[in-house]
Amino acid sequence: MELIKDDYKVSLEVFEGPLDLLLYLIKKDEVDIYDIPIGRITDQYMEYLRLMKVLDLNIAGDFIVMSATLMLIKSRMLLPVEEQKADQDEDEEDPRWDLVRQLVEYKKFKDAADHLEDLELHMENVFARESEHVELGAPPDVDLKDASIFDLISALNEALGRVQEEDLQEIFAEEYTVGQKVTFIVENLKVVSRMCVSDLFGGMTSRQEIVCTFLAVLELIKLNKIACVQDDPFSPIMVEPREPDPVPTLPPEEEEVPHPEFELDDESAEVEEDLGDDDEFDDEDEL
Amino acid sequence: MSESTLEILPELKQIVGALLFAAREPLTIKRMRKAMIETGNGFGGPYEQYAKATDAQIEGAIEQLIEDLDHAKAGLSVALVAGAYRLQNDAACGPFVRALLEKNQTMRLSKPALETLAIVAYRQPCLRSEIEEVRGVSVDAVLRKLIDMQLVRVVRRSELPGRPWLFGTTQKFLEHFGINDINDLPGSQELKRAMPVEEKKKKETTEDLPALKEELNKTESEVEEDASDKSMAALDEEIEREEN
Amino acid sequence: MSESTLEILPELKQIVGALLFAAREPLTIKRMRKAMIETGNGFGGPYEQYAKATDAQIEGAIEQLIEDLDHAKAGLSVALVAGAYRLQNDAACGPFVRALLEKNQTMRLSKPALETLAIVAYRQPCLRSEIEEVRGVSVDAVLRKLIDMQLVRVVRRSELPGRPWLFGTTQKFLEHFGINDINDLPGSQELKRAMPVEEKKKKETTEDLPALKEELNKTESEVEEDASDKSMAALDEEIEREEN
Repeated sequence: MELIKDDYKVSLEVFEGPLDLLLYLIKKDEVDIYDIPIGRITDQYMEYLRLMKVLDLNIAGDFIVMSATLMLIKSRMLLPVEEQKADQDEDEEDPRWDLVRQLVEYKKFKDAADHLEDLELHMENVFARESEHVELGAPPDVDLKDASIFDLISALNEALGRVQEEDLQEIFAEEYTVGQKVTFIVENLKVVSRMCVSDLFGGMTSRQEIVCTFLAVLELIKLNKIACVQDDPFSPIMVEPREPDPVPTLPPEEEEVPHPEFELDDESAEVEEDLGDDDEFDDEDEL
Repeated sequence: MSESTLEILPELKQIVGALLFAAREPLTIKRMRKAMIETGNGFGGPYEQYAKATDAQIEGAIEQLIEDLDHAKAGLSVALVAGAYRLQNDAACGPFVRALLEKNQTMRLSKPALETLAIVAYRQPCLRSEIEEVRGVSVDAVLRKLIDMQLVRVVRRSELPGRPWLFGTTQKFLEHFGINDINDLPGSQELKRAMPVEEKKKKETTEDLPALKEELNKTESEVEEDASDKSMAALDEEIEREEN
Repeated sequence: MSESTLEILPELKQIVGALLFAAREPLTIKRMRKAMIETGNGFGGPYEQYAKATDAQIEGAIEQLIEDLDHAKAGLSVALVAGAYRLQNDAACGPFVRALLEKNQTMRLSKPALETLAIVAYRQPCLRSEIEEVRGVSVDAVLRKLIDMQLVRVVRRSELPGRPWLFGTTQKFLEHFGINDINDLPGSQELKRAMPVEEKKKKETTEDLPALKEELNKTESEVEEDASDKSMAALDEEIEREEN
């Protein structure tokens, strides 16, 4: 898939990491975090990794490290019980234990982060005196608000699954571009205000077309033009247009300048007078 | 001073409300008390009673104000944020206020940023490597962004080999999330580290008990110092310290 | 929009209180109604009722708010000033507020304020337009605030067309930042303007007049186009008229 231009490479750093992916898979399959079916989860993990490579996402090294860890645990689990024991200390636990501990710990902080998010949402509606509520001046990250990157990749996987057999299509290269699909999505969203991600792929028979469409979705999210919304975990992902940013980069302090031009001159005229008088007053005060 | 225009002596609750309204920033009880002492001493006469208001009385007045504002459904409430009180609008009215101020889109933090913040908040002071251990990814970029946003700050260098930086949350972090104290975060006992990171890391290598003892002694003496007297200068000092 | 976080629908009185609190200037009933219409239409569902609030209903809510605030003795009241409503502290609490604010000179300047100050400090005497050129945003409000804080002052009028004001820093600026002399600021030689602003601008204006005219025409036509939504625009217009 070297057809994809560099401009459309999306860095995964700003998305979730390998632990998120594992938690996602565990939640999706409704398996017990303390008794992870390591073989199945490893296979699924590798499948996602493969898809990310297809998409040419800049996969952080951490994803690769985790896949190595999973492989190691998997191979240890495959050893006969006696050999496991011989291999390790007498009281050494399940080879999955370190990973489970890490996942449980991570999950706690993920929940804590959710709590912070709730607080942030709440504070968005709270203004202190002079309406100076604490605002963050920085532009938003590439942020998938309600659906995770893995939900999106799942949708892609399903769409690709449907055309698995038609790899022949890829011979005709350069048929589709990400730019084209960006336009396609934007135009579509002008007609319908909300559409299902899987419908976006509807009728597509080429893997390249699907991948381009998918990258177009990521690009539009990055540009803050659309949002991916999921009403329930694992329910279909809906694509919605976002309201246009009013004044994107202005620092909060200057968002409202109610009276342009002349006002200041009027005021400063007064100020000047005041200042003139002030000096005298100050002198008097000191006397 | 023109006492003549002030026939009615206000009650503490009123004064607290007026002070919170007029202040440009959250107010500590001490700051309010200081304003009362100054006014009481400056005006004299019946005003002297205000100079004698205690912290407990002021706190009581604030509590009463919170209750009465809630009862009056005036769209306003008093919140304790980062150790100080502030008047703010009811969250339920937020959408209307945003419409008035034309603040339609507010910046929100991304999930990775929130996770990183959560770890810093619970584990502070903490090392970058610790955050990365928990999150399983490199947090370099996110951490830098959070520092730019003034939500995270460098606390100091640690004593560990290579003297890596220790990170903590800022006053702005508390204000942004409307939190009074880090310990108010849910599950903070569970998520906190049992031992300061430096000792933990050191122990992992050398089992350094004497240093821990020393650290503990230092903390104790700091606490003792805090029990200060009540002169105006001391009050000023306390206010200054609190606000830094 | 995150309806989920706002379970409770506020009553008109609450909304009015929150709006008056958050506004930076007195509010007319029409301004409040506009915020309600926008929120009602934007959120839809149960919020639509707010879009239908009449002037009379809003006025009734204000009256109720005035009464309830008075009853609650919260130190706050609503006053009708030059045709618009404003939340203010009870006059009886004034002395306390003054004591608070006077001693409250430990100001924390915002980033935009600091940037503006820096430009004024290095380039003084300088024009507002110059600061805006450097910062790339309108500095009207910030500059006004700095003048209020007595960190920036008007030096004199320039000789340029329209005789715009020239700004400089004050004695208090030096005191606040602990600076002995403006020339002690780091890099001041480098950042200072090579040519006095008046000469520089004169040169520019004579060259740029046709372009400026074109710019002005463009702005006008943009404003006209903006009169799209009828009812809302009419309301806006009324608000503007009322507030002038």
